[in-house]
Amino acid sequence: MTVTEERVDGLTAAEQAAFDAVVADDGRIEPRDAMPEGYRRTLVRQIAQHAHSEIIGMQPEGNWITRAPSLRRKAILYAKVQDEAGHGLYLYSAAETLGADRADLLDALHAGKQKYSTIFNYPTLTWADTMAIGWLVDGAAIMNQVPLSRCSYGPYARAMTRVCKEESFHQRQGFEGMLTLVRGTEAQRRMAQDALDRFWWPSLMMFGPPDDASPNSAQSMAWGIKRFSNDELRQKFVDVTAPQADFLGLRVPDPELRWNDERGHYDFGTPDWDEFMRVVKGDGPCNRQRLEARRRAHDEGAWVREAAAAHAARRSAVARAA
Amino acid sequence: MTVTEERVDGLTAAEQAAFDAVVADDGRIEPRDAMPEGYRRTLVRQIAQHAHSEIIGMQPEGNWITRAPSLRRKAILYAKVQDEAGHGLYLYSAAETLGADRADLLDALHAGKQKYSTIFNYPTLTWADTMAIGWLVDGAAIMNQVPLSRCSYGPYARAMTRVCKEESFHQRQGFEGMLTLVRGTEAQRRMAQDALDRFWWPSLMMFGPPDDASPNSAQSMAWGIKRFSNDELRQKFVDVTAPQADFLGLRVPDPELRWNDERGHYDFGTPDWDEFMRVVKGDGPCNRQRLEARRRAHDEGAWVREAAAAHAARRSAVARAA
Amino acid sequence: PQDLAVYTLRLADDALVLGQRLGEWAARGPTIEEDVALLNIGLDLLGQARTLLTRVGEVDGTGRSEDDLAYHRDERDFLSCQLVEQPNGDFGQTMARQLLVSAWHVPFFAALSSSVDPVLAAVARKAVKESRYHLDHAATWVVRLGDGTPESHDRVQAGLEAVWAYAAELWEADDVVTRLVAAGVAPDPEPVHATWETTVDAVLADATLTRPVTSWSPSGGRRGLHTEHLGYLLAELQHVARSHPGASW
Amino acid sequence: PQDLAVYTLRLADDALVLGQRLGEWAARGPTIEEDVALLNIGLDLLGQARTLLTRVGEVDGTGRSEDDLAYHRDERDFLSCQLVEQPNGDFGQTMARQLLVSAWHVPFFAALSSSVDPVLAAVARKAVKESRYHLDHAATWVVRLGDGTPESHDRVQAGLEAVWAYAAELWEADDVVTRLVAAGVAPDPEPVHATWETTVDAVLADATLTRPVTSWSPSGGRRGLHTEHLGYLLAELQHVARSHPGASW
Repeated sequence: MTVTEERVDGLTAAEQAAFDAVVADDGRIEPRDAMPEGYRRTLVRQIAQHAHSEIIGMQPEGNWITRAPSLRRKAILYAKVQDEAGHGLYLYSAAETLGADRADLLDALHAGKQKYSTIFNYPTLTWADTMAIGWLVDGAAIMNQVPLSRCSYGPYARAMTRVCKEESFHQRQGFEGMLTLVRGTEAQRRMAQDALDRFWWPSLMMFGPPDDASPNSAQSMAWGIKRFSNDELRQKFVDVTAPQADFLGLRVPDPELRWNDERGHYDFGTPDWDEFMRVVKGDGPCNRQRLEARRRAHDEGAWVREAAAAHAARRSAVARAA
Repeated sequence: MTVTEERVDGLTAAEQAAFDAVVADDGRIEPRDAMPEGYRRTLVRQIAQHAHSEIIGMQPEGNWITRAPSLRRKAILYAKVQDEAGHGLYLYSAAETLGADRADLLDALHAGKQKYSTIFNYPTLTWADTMAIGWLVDGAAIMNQVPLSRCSYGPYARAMTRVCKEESFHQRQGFEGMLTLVRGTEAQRRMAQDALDRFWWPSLMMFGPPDDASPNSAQSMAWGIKRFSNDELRQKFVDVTAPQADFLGLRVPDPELRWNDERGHYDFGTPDWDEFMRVVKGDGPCNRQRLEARRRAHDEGAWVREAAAAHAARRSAVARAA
Repeated sequence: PQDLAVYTLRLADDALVLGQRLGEWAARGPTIEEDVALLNIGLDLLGQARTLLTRVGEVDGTGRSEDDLAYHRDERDFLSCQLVEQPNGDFGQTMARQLLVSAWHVPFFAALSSSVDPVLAAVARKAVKESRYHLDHAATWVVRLGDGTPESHDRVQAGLEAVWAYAAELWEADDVVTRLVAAGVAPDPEPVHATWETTVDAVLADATLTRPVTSWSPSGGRRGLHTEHLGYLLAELQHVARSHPGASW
Repeated sequence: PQDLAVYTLRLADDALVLGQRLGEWAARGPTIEEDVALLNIGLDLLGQARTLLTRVGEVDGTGRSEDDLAYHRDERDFLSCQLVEQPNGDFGQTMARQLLVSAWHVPFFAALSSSVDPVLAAVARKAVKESRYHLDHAATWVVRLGDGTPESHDRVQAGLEAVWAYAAELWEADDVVTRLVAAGVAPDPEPVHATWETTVDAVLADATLTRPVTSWSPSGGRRGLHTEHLGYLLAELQHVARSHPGASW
């Protein structure tokens, strides 16, 4: 006979203590371990959002697959977009270890109930935009994700290790693509500058709102999910990226950007947080287009998924009967 | 009380005599005049086929509307394709004066039961093809149609007068477009020669099979529908067009083509009548594509036509009730 | 003159891009009459584009021809509003888009007819007549479809929702517009906008359609920021011309 | 060497054009797994195209690069078969087209592996492995769809009908092929064709699909005569590259 013990956030006191000890010890929580309900919910939300970002993120770059101006770049782009789909798959799997279901998560995405990174709501208008995305967006993603490969939830941490390895490859390819542009014709150089002008601020916004407007961060840090605050990561990104822009001979579109010897960091301006909130709420330049394209792919694929299910059911019935 | 008189081909002897007199006198049969059933059927078939050719003929040229290489040429092409739709409309109207119904004729086209000119089953692969079509195909059409503007059936004759006026405008534009190409870059000149190479023989086929394989021609001539035989028109076309090709500095792809002083005509080779029959039977390069595109436009427009009908019915009910 | 060049280019690009979209309908209309009508409207717009582009090359001092401007500018240099580059969708969406544009064009060109710039005024006097026909045509169809069958009602409502938010760019007034209004070159967008509202509301009411509500007002076309659709349109428009540099056609 | 250049270019263009078509599926697949798979197959084909195009520029003595050949030839100079340029249609049609191509590629590349031309032989040895995966993938889907739901059965049957006739060009043998077969460079198309028939028939039987019957055998791709679809594909493929003559990327 089981004695009903008092549970807080789904955990007995002993389970909570075990969980806390693993987190304090920088260990890994695994799927079968007991974990607080809030921890599980936070992780599912975060991993799903991350997976959705990979899936939606295929669109702005996929937009240039048929138009890439050299076969080498085209091959790199195919591989990159393919990797993004692959990342989406690992991440949905990681979320499934927490009891979520991929189909439900996709439904939530399609219904606008779960988000994806705001950066993908900006259009790719020229070839240089795809290179700038590699350089800046993958750069920012790595900055966010390298710490996540040490996060307390094992499957997520391991997925991040693999994702980061591929993304740092993409980041280098993007930077190299920018370098080719700035060393190219005047039109190519202008294209590169224009891409930086448009993607710089949205990239800074990828780290989320400022710390004082990010209420859930403290809990995530306590749980060992988050390792650095949004503003810390943003600073790190600027510190790494500003010299790269210099190297490219491109001007970062921030008049306040300058090295601060005292702080040992770059000072920089404030992103337009009103714009950020508009994009989060669904009113960015491409929110409608991205969701609509995603929904259309899903809806137009319904008959294919149904056929696969019907076929599998029929064949397994035949196998059973045999 | 009416005495039932013996009728041949739907006509009383008196009616037949009146009809014959008009035809013999080079007069015009009008819709309310009595006419032999065979005459009516032949005309409906011919006019419908002609109308279908205009409608299907929009496709090979429409294929270059979005890609025309100068705005002037683009405007000319819009106007030309628009004219073709307009010609289709006059011609369906002319057929309707004979008791046919446009919707039925379109159904017959879509079902593959009525034909259109074989020439439109060849693809337009380069810009020069649209110019060659203007020059050669409109040229051949005029050759066919000028005599039809003197044909015995009034509405058809009048439609032809108008159509021919516009087509001779198109023919001049096509020729002028070819001239611009041959006077242009080497690539343009090659494009022009290639277009002539591909459209020459199909243009000769537009006049139909050789006279000895054209069994219905004699009756059409007797009825004053047809004025010249297929071979006569083909000869005329070659006589007019070969010197134009010379003027353009292009080579007609017929080794047998040469001026015959004795005949006062060009001698020329025999078109590939097997190819002609394949295209007539539906196995030309674009037959499937053209019919499929036509059916798709019709099917995708069904909801629009239904809406227009429902709206008209509702508004006229309101008007009656008022 | 730089303001005038920019302003004229915006109008030219609106006409060029929308004319191109209508050209995509060639031989695809729901009736043969519509095959005629869609190309006819497209041709009017193409004609406006040609006159205006030629004027741009004169005003901005570069001497560029209509073809230089149409075929040899890149996406970021196109100043058309985002509304005109939106895909055709079905016939209902095309007519909804046309309604929003033509309901603007009619009062806009009427007002532009008294521009102090003689070329813009002349273009406008011709264009206002053409636009009246375009508006009449689009309004007739939107009403027929809206007040047609349940299917057509839903389709044209969906088409309207798809393009609605983009209309706001039509009456956007940046510094260029403000200066040209002050100089008597450009009409004040506000009264034109008011007429647009009245026209569109009346058509929607007659069509039994619901006026869309949106928090979103996309913008950027006037500064060369477009939706991802424009790039594909330009690839098709420009490919042959760019493949033969220096050639005449 | 001219024969070899033409033959290699045909293979290169097949891979380039089909790879481009598969790229159009990016982010549009019915599942995320298929987003991966379609790009993966596209990437294999693109890789084949790159090696083969580079080889063409060496063999024909022009020294043209893979990009010169991909971006700076016009439609009439493309020697791909018409099958690969056919539009994607729905997923069923794309899989039907892929089945017809890959069922050819597997025995073809297997035979080409023993070509006396060392470069073709090397390409073929790599490609045969890739093609086995492509064939397995396409066959699996054609069977799933054919023997899935009534809707999927009808759709994939329709997709198959749409592309079927174009397959005949795969085993067409003109003088170039005949001479290269005699020289041991190219495989004899007939036994490859026989294997194709066996493979395809087996898949169709398993898929409960009907083998299409047609009197039509379109031809011309190997001489640069294409369907009207290729021009649009090339406009998209080449527009940026042609807009920046001489640029490196």
